[in-house]
Amino acid sequence: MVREAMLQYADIALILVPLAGALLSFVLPRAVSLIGIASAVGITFCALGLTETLLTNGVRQHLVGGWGAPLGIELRADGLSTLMLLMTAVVGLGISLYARVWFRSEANKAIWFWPLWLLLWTALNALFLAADLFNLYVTLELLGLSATGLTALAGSAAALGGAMRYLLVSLFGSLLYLLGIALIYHQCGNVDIALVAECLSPTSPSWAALALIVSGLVLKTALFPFHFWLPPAHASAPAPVSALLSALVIKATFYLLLRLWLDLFSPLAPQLDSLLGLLGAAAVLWGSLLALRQVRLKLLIAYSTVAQIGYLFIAFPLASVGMSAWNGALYLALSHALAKASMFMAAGNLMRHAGHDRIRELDLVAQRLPLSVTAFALAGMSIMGLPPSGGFVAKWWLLESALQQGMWSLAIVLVVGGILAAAYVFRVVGFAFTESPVTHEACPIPRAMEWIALVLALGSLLLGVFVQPPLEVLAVGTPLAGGN
Amino acid sequence: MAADDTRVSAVTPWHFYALLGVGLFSLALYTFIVQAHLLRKILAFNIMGSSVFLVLAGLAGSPAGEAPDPVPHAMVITGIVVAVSATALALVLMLRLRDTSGRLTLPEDMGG
Amino acid sequence: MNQWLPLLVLASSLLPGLIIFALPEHKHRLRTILNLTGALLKLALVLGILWGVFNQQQYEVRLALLPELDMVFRVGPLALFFIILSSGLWLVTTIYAIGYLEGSPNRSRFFGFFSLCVTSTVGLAMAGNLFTFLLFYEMLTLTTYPLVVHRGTAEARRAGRTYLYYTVSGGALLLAGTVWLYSLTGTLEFVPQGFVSGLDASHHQALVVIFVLLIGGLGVKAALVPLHGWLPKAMVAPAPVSALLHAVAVVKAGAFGIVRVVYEVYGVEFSSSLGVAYPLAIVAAITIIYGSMRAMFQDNLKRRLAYSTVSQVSYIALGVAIVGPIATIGGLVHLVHQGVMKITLFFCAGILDETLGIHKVSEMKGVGRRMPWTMGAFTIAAFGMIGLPPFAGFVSKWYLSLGALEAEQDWVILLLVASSLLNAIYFLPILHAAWFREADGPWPHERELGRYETALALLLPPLVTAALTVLIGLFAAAPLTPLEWAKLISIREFGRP
Amino acid sequence: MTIAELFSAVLLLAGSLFFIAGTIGLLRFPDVYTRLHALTKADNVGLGLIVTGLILQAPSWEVAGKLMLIWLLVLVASASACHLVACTALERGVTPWRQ
Amino acid sequence: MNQRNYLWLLQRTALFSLLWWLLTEGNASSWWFGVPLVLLATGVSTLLAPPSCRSLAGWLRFIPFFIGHSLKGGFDVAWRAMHPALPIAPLLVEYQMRLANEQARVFMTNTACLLPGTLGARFEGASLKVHVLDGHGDFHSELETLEKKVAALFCIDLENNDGRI
Amino acid sequence: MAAFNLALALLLLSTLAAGLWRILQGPTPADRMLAAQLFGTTAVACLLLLAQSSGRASLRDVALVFALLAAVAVVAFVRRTWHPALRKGGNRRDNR
Amino acid sequence: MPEKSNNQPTPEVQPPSESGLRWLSAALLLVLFAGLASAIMSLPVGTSGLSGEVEAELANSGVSHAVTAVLLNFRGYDTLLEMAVLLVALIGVWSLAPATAAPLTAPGSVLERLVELYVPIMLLTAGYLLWNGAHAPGGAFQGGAVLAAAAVLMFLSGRSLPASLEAWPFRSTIALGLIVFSAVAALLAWRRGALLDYPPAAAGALILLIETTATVSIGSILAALFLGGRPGDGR
Ligand code: NA
Ligand code: NA
Repeated sequence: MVREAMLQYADIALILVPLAGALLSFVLPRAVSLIGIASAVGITFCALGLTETLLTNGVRQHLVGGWGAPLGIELRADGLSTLMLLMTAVVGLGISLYARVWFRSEANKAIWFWPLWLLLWTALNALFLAADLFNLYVTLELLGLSATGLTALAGSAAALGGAMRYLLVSLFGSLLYLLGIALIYHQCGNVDIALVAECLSPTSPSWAALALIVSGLVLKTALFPFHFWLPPAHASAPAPVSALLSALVIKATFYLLLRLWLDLFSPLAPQLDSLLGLLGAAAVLWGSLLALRQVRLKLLIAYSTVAQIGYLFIAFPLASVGMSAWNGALYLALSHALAKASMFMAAGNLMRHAGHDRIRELDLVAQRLPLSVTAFALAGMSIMGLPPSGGFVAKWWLLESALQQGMWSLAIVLVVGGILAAAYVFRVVGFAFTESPVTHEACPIPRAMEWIALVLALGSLLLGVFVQPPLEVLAVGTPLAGGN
Repeated sequence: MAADDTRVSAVTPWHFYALLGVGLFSLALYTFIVQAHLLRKILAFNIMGSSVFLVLAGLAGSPAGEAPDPVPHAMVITGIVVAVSATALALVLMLRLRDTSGRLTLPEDMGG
Repeated sequence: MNQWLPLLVLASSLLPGLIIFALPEHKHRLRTILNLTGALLKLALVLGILWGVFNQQQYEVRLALLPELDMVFRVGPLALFFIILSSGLWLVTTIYAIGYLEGSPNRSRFFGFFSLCVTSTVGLAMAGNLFTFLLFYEMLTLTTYPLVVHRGTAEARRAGRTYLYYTVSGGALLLAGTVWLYSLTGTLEFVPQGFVSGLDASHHQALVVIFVLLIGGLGVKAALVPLHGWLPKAMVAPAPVSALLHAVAVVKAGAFGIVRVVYEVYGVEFSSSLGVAYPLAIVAAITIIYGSMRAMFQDNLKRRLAYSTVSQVSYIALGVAIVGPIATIGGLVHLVHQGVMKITLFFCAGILDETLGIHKVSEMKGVGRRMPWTMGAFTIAAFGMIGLPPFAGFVSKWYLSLGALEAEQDWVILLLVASSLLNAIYFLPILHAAWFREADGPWPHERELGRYETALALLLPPLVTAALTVLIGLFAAAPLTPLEWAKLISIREFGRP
Repeated sequence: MTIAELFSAVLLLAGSLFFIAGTIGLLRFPDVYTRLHALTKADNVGLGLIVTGLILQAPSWEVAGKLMLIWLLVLVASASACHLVACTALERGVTPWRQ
Repeated sequence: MNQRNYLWLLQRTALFSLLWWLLTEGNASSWWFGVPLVLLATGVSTLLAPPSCRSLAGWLRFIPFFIGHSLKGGFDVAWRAMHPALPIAPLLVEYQMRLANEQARVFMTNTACLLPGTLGARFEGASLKVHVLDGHGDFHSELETLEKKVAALFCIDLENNDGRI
Repeated sequence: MAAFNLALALLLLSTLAAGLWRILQGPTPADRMLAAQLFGTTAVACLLLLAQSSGRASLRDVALVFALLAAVAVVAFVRRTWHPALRKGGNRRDNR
Repeated sequence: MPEKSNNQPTPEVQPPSESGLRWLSAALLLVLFAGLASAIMSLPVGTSGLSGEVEAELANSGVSHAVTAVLLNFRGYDTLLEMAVLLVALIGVWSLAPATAAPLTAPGSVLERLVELYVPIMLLTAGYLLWNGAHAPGGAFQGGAVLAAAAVLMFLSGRSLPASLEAWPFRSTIALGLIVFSAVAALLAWRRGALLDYPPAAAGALILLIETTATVSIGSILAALFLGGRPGDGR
């Protein structure tokens, strides 16, 4: 009975459960972490339930208010959405468990973290389910504001500056998006993605809308050269927040870009994919090089995110043949979510332990926090694209598409990016093996924080072993068939 | 809704509002980019928001005296609430930034 | 059972490795038991498979990984050839390492990675397609790095960084080549005589580039000049790690990969007609001479041995690149012979270091009298390296020469003679100093290690491998020796003896 | 045009003139106190006249009442605001302009 | 609560009802929503401002006075603003109010802002600082007239009053 | 009549330009606040005129809200922005 | 908080960016404007958007004003999320800083009398705007804004929330609108299968319930935002 209800309402429950959790945790600050964990577990079950219904009954559609497009708003859960929801649920659960321990010593921050995080989760789920352009705008804003609040939570000047920059960029990106929607509405008379897809034509309003929306989302996704805002924000936030920003928030805007690209824009501007690919390639190289230059661990990880975002965009020009490029990009998104969350958690552990995150002074941490270093290294495998890991599988597919189409330069970027990633990951791991004496007071780290990081890292490796299940989910009602 | 050929491209007063909107948008965007002071950036964001609303609602005027399309108006109201929320958060963030760093501008880039 | 055995072979070192990671540092006894049980079990399983393969059994496991691309383990003669070497030498090295690291810190970490390293090697040996090979090849890189930097000194970390730059780049080349190949052929399954020869001639140019990518990727680990730079630096690692790098796992994995690519991806005949085999032979030849020349001028003993490895491993590539069944036998058999001999040398170098603090050739005067057993083993292995009969190295060089004649590549004879001369030039002075010179003074850093000239756990392994060097040379023609296996493989590849 | 409309137009015009006068005062007067005089008095009379003018055009009594209500509210607000600004200016030491 | 207070409450309720009626422009169907609101507004108002005396007759007499004087004030200031010579002679003067009631004082201060030439700038207790636009004018008698009118509104007898609240 | 109302509304709007000049000139924040107040009152008048001319009764409600919010704005100004107690140092900027 | 910046020496502002950058952005924005303008000029005229659809279903929406019908019924889900946006902003603000200290001086009689007069009227007006929303422009946000203005006026006159209300009663009031909205949405999903699928007969009442609670919450959120920080500490 409960099970059936859950299967039937899994999609809307994915929005209502985190929302209810947020409201409860706001009203009852004393029970925040309990409410938060309960919500996270609930969301995870809902996501699993949705996956099950998707696999048995196919694409799910929910007409909010019973109206249906174009008058009403529709929610739609196909394989792509469900996969993103599932990823968010799993990584979100990990982040929640981690945050519960992390904020145990900072109760005054926990009471803000939980409602903000649950509202951010609401925004993520709502975004992945939305099939309506304007509704997507609202979810984008909810996402941006809650992410800003979370970023600023650390309270340091760096965090506030990072949050401010992020807020301005995010708001500006949303405005570009909204202006694009305005043009689309006045051209098509509605904002339902499926209906708009039938209406857009190669005329200047459509192109303008495309340019506005794509640039707004590219800005929010921090694609090179619009990545400038990402490292300060992601590196200065508290560890659980860094984890969720890098692992999930970036993915949401990328998902949206991908969705709109596939459904609306790709026939409109077939040349644009080369530009996106070029920027992606530049992001891979530039992000990796800057990651190599960083003195602080969290900045290194943040720049690694910049580079990994680049891979996601390399898929655009590769996707004209078959599905493997999109599969690769999505697989990279999935494994990066797990790996990057784990890396930021490991970095958070090291930082708490040592009181700083200067890479050169991470002496002997391998002995003191072996699990965290292991988590970092294993997550690093996925980032480097070494087997067995989700990152490897993703890179395999991307490389396959690149070589099949003779896009040598992109293939070279993919290969070189992996080498650079190895260089920066091992810069950190290398210091873990030093044998310098203890020079500072070390703060003990709860074991749970290390284990959670490790489990997420292992998850990113398992993605490299169990490849079929995610692909099966992705294949349901897929928009990824691509042009041939 | 396929593009149907009966619709003609012509200039109406509603286009004028929209043009005003994009003009304002461009101007405010210039301020948003060029001005370092955060308050000005936030104000510029607000003007940009208003100009987007102008485009959205301005074009919703009906051609033949019927009631104007309510959907863009509803969207504008939603957009205003969002803009108000964002502005409030941005202002408080700005003041906190001033309290901690003594500056009303964004910090320099980190790490490159 | 046939499905499970290959997996059990993997598990026999994987599980002990994982458990050892979790063991607290002070549980030496449990760790030792796990290590030895794993090593013995693996050897027993491998011998079981050997028996099966000898009786025409098929061992194959297939696990779905990517769509249409499986992880495949198949134990045929070639795989078994390498597995026996690895698992046999692993047992010996484990015993040696237990003795060598007695009392030093971070042993759980060390033995954990040690076991994973062998797991990767065995997985790579059993790989039934290039994809699986690639997976384990990369894992090998990752699991060896912590061993190279194990000491944690600045020098060790530098060496580790160099090692990574080389091997990760090599892995990237291999990946690129593999993916490209896959996008052309749609399969990566290893089969005798290769699977690419059927491709349309328009792809031949791409195939040449892919060959370069693959050999480039493998050549890093195989230390082909100019990709050898990491190997001499990595000698800062503890002696058991050097043994692992030079004889059991890493370098051998590269050489083994070259064998796989030439024989079972391209097919040796097709490689030749494609025009890629000859350049490979040239590269191997250059490496042989270059490595030996550099070895001559090294005073640091381990570094001299490292350059010797650079030179000697390329005999394998040379044998593979010379088209003909006899040269193949020579190359393949050297895979085992070089391993047994080189591990002996590194064991001995480690003993000298541990017991007397000797690092340099110039400090070895008179050490023969101080440590006769150790230097005896060293001498046997060195003679083998030079290629003196009846030691193992002679068999390799003999078959290589015959193969060169058969393939009408007479220059190889000259090369082998020159190489042997050079080998003699850098080994004989060591032996002379050790046996026939008087020690200058006290040893640099002498330690008392047990009743014998050194600790028993250190002394036994080189004695065993030195004995093997003699035995597989003397009884090369007996059944189940490396030479006989090599012949079997060669027949499969060429369809004729 | 009816008498009521004519009368209304006169009132509206007069009200607008007061607005303009108030604005001129705001521009010409020398300090914040005198500008307050101009703004408060002229604009409120202006608004009062406009409201009265509009009442003459109003469709119903209720609307007329609502217009009056709005004017009253503005009146109260302006008067209070005028005092508050003047008071604050005094407290901040803004000295009144003298000839 | 005495009878006067009930009356006062009733007055206020009626006032807010009138307000609601005006707001909804006489929509009869709005009362189901309006009644609770009116009661709420009355309640809040009572909480904020306790009952006090108001004279209806005073109000009736005050309105024409106010309209006339504010028109005069408007003309006065408009004339001064438009005049090329800008005929103003501002002065800050002090006026001692005789009004005992604080509400009445506030009312007077506010009204002074709208009447000709005066601006209630600050008051402390009974002393009111007035900014006058033309120091030569007879602002003092103007203020006294105003004070009388205000006193009538708030049922205050200015003559028998010792200045205390 | 509607056209007349509309014209007056436009006339009133034009006076706002003068208010802009006062905002630019200052000199004290209070002067700028006065201009804002001018905007408020003028806007109420405009809205009432427009409500009449366009027949949109809802504009009167907007005027009502304007009347209410204008008061709040001034109070916020004197209590928060220009509050005497918050003054530090001299009043150079206030007096000119 | 803004008062501090008033007389303080203006915090250092970076020197204006190089003129090259300015010219570049100006040129780019000119291009942007030209592109957008041309797009707008070629937008088709005569599209009535969704007004036909709205018109057709207005009778079933529970309200007679089209914009309100869109906001609370047809696109009510947007409004639900929009209220979450408002709440997020408030939580963000509260997480950043304690509320600013109240003005130091007594408010003065004039202000107090103004408050006494205005606050009840604003309350009534807020209710009127809310009620009006069903058939004319107006509604929860407008009503909430007026309500917030009333609260702000109270704060400015030196009145603050009683300490007993600052904890969960205040938080509940803030969350009330969203709680009711999402509860109605969930309830309707459970009974009728879709979020916010109002039965036409009950739509008007449910929408009014949602709007009333939303007005209260929006009012308190906006008022709380004005304070610029969390109440209760830092005084
Ligand atoms: Na070599
Ligand atoms: Na060699």
